[in-house]
Amino acid sequence: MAELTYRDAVAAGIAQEMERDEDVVFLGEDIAAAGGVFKATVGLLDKFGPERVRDTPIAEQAILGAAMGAAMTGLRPIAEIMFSDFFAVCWDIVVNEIAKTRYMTNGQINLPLVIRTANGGGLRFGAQHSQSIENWAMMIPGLKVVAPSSPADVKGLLAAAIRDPDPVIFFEHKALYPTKGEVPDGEHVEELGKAKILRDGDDLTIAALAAMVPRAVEAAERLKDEHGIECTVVDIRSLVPLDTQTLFREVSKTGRLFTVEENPRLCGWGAELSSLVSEEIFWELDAPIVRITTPHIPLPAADQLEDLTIPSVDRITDTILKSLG
Amino acid sequence: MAELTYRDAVAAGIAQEMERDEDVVFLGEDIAAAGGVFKATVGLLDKFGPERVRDTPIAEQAILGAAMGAAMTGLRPIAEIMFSDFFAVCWDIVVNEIAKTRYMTNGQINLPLVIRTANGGGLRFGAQHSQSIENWAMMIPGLKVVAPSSPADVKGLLAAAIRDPDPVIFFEHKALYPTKGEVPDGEHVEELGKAKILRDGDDLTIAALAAMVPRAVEAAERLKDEHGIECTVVDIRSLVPLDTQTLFREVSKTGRLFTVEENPRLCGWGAELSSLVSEEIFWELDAPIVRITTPHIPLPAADQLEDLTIPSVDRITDTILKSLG
Amino acid sequence: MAKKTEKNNDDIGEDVRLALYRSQQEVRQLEKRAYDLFLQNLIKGTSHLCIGQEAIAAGFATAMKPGDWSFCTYRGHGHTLARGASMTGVLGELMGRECGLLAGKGGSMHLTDVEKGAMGSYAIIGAHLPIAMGAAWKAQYKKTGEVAVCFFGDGTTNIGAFHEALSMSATWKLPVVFVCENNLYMEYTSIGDVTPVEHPAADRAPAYGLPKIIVDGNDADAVYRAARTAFDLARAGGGPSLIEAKTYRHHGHSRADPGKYRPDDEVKAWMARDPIPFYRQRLLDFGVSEASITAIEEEVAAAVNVATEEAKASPPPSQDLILKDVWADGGWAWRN
Amino acid sequence: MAKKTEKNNDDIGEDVRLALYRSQQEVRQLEKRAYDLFLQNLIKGTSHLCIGQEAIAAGFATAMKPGDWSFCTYRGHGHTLARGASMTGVLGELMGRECGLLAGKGGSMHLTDVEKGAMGSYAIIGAHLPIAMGAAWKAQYKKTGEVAVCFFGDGTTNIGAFHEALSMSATWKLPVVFVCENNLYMEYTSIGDVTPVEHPAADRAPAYGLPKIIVDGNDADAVYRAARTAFDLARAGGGPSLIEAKTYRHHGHSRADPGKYRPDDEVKAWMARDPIPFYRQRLLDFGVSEASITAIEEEVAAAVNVATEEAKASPPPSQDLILKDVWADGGWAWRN
Ligand SMILES: Cc1ncc(C[n+]2csc(CCOP(=O)(O)OP(=O)(O)O)c2C)c(N)n1
Ligand SMILES: Cc1ncc(C[n+]2csc(CCOP(=O)(O)OP(=O)(O)O)c2C)c(N)n1
Ligand SMILES: [Mg+2]
Ligand SMILES: [Mg+2]
Repeated sequence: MAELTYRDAVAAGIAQEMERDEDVVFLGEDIAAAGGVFKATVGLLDKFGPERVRDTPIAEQAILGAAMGAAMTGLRPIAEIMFSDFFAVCWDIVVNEIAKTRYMTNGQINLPLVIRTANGGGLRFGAQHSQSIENWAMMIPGLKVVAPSSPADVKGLLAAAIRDPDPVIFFEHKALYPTKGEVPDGEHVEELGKAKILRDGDDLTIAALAAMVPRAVEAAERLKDEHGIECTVVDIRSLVPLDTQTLFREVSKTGRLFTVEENPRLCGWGAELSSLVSEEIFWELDAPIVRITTPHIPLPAADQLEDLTIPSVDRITDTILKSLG
Repeated sequence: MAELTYRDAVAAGIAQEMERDEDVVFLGEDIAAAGGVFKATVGLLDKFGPERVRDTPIAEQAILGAAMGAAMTGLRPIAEIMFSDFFAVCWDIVVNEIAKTRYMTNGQINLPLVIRTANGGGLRFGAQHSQSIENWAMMIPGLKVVAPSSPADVKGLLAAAIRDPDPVIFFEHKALYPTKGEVPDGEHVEELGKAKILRDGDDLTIAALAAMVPRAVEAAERLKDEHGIECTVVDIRSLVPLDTQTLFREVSKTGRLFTVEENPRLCGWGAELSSLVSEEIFWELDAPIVRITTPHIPLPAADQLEDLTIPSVDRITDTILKSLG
Repeated sequence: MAKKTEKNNDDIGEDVRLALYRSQQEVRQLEKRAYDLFLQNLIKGTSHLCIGQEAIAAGFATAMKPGDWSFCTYRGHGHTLARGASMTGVLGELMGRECGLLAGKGGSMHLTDVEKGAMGSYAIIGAHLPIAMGAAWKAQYKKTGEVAVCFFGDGTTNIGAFHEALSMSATWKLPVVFVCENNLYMEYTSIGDVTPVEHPAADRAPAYGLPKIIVDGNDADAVYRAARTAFDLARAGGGPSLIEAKTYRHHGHSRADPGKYRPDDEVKAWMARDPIPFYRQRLLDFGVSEASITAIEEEVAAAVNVATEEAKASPPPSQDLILKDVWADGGWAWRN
Repeated sequence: MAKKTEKNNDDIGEDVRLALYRSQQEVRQLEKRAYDLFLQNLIKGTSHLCIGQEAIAAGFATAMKPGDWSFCTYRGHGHTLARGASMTGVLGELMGRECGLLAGKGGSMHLTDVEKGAMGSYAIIGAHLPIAMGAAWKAQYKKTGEVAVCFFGDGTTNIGAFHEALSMSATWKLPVVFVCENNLYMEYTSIGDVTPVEHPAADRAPAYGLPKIIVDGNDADAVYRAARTAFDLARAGGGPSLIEAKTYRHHGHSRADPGKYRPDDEVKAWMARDPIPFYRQRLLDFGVSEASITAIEEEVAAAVNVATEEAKASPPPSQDLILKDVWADGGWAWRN
């Protein structure tokens, strides 16, 4: 095991797969010579050369169109959309083309591609560079949606995404880039669609994703230490495919579900989880399902304001305590 | 009262407001000389002239950018996006610019504008011209979201949207354009954010929107006639603002909620309604909340396949019966 | 078959000319049949015929090699057919039958036949330009010599994706040929009313460092020559071309449109320039016998009849297709 | 104040020249202060300085009338300031204080001061070009004579929104002036490496029926003259202009970037063409006294110091702002 940053785990995952398969190519803005604006792809140009690691103009539709066209003719491209907010300028290629083409063509076209992007808030970048948009992707049939919370998962899930025969939207959380963690040595590949139980407790279940995972864990520790409340924490990791088995098992065990999401409230993935639970395991519930989200507002920029907006350890803890009454 | 088609109610609503206020202008593809590809805007060019009713190139970012720039400098533009699927090519202007600018500028900028669009399936147009995307809009803070089910609501809610000081996404359902209904004579303006109870029954509550409303009503009639089951049917009409008071009241009354939505399953607005109910009026529920949705797939084109995919009267009825056991 | 005259033994040659004529006939006759079928309400949804624009489909497809890729729009029946897709598959798809190219899942606007290199029909304006570019990127990276061809209309030149694809393709010198079929109209709006330059594609070419190329889109020979030149350039590593082919659609934009917004004399002038009688006359001028021409026409007519019957006889798609092929494993599961 | 020499009494004139110099000084000194403040960690988030590009902001703003509108990017401190926004408001926003132009809700990338005609700073590449066009549409419809000016970088010329806005503005002959500040780089990538033409904006102008216009973006007089010409054309109903101003940023793209990807001699050559000493020398050449120049510089320095103190003294924004101004009623309610 080596300790890696979340940032370095990105380059490690890509390198592992590019070494293995020469059909894996990588394109995006400032990703090659500069190593990415978040420095998550440093070294790849040197290792794999400019034919496989290509800087593009600022033209996100061209970037994703290129990835799609290359995927359907035999490559396995990785495209970077620098900030997830910029999905809005190439949303058509994602939702109308990449997501639907296999289905519309009755399976004639394969689209093994990955779109990586820096998602989420916390860096005081303001409303157009801080959004959590994993719910945008989840709502579109035909997309797989992954959002790791640790360096090991970054590497292992990114490798899995690259090997997956379907399009995967891979959300890296920009506030997690500097965080560190143990990553298995040698080839490391995880399985898509498996949630991970990070803590086991009988009183309630918290489901979280990406940067909300460490906050949920910290809140759980605080609840235990200060109030003797035992929480199960589930890192959802993959929204599509969704590990409903694990979710249902863990909610059934505790009878209570809290979701912690960075999405603004309306139609966030927490709503989907909530609706699944109250449709399929309603009778296992002992209490209302509570969603902890960013309020339904754009994100403010100033540090104090942003900190109040995105779910914090304090807010998670307080909401749970209030709900337990 | 005159009988109008849903289609003609669009032109009537726009004309009413353009007559009243010369700052109301209207732009889009083929909307002027041709009267719109759905013939919903026939006669407006003749009545108001080419300076107020303008045909544009195929350039949706330009169309919505123009609407936004005009709104922030004093006009009240109406823009048409021909099919709601095309929101994907101008999504940035909608979500990153129009939705966020008032907030980001601390209230300096007003954006009184309406984006009308033909939403939904049923015309065998295939996966790129049939989507229901009202959930795309609902999930974005800063957008109001309206979807009428009757000609009277088309006229009254469109007028209200045009007068509203905030950006409104106005979803017309393309399968409803030929339907007819009574529309009040003279000036007709509804209020945004009020759901409408179309049937009153004590056994269960169905919440529906747009083309799902007449289907829900028909299913309710069938359930009564054939099974003696009394349903309340709520036409949600406006997703943002959302009339949770009416929703909660009607669900509390019956203890059971069924949502009928044309969105593909994941993160549809039904999930949001479900999560609201199971968070805020959990103890009023007598049974699981059941969502009836399009399955989480792109829409197929062939008539028999499309009919199986979008929730039908049969499917609504059967799902409810099965759930009642 | 005519004896090859000297005149018909030029840079194109008689075999290719007969192929060009056959291809145009196939497209024309199939589209006419589609028109009849939707009048009979056997075709649901929408349909965008390319009647009047056949010379472009024929000219390019005839110049392409197996392995080359076509990307087209909702107005793509002709391009798909010209690459060799089966008539039954095309009509079956329009009619929503099991025998359709996509088993009814795509419909008229999304014809695709990957085996023949028909890489899809795209119904969002502009989207397929960057996608075609991506295929060309694969050819460049793998050094396979394949070329991607992307067909689109005049109205498409004003949307953002056009610009992004042209710009990046030119920068990367990708083997992709962009073909603007300028039929003078978007849906119901004249392109001249909404575009600041006369030639919506050609006048933009210099913005990407490319030469202005305009061809007579109603003359299959002219189209074929332009295609050949562009393909040679692409295969030699010379990068993309942007070709504007002037043409006209005889029908309205789609089945819903009678096309009344077009001035009578404009329609008349273009009908007089119908590419098919024009090319028929060229064959005659070049010494091809009336009999061999008629034989082609009759063979095509027979094939269209067979396809029509096959498509009519085909059942609707089986219901379980609905939940198939969202994913490469053949399924649609979004959960375990 | 210098006695007006004949030389300084040309089409620009001394008063305007002094205004141009003052404006450049204000931008330069404020940006330098912003740099100091983020080194002190008093500015969080990101910041994109326009040091080196001040002549463009000054030249355009000075040529604009009250009522005209500026639209700029995240690199917009200079343009906002040049239209008359308060220094305290700008620094306060960068520092996330209550006195900020947006009370901290927007941040460095979104400076806006509607009262002064600074209609917003947009951080998604390309988005504000169609928006500026929309303002121009209002001016055309209401016949008010206002002009919209839209500033953006070289990298922005390759994105779709650029094309859509230019094309529709030219077709509708809207009073909007598009100004490409070509500083040779996107973030860390040279524009030449990703663009198929030499002049990323000017070489595209003919694609919209517009003339190629290139100006020296480091000479405020040249910028001012180009602005005046474009505004006159716009107000006369002659439609949009696209102006490419050649310039260079002295710092990296943003606070995170030391700018190491740029060749030393390129940096050196451009530093030697710093617009501010260059313009100072022009003032001297034109007979303005050293003393009056120094007076301007000192006045600006004093104003920047005052603004810094005011911004530092300002409290963080009040927490209830978070839930304000999603809607025109001042609130954020999405439900009853
Ligand atoms: C992004 C987008 N906007 C609008 C449309 C609706 N639409 C379909 S075809 C068409 C006209 C296209 O004109 P052109 O590119 O000239 O092609 P033609 O139909 O003449 O072949 C329009 C506006 C669309 N499909 N996609
Ligand atoms: C759609 C989009 N893509 C990418 C970015 C990230 N980005 C921010 S600034 C920038 C470079 C812009 O270069 P240029 O237009 O030359 O402006 P400059 O920064 O040089 O002023 C990029 C790629 C963005 N903000 N929006
Ligand atoms: Mg056309
Ligand atoms: Mg630049």
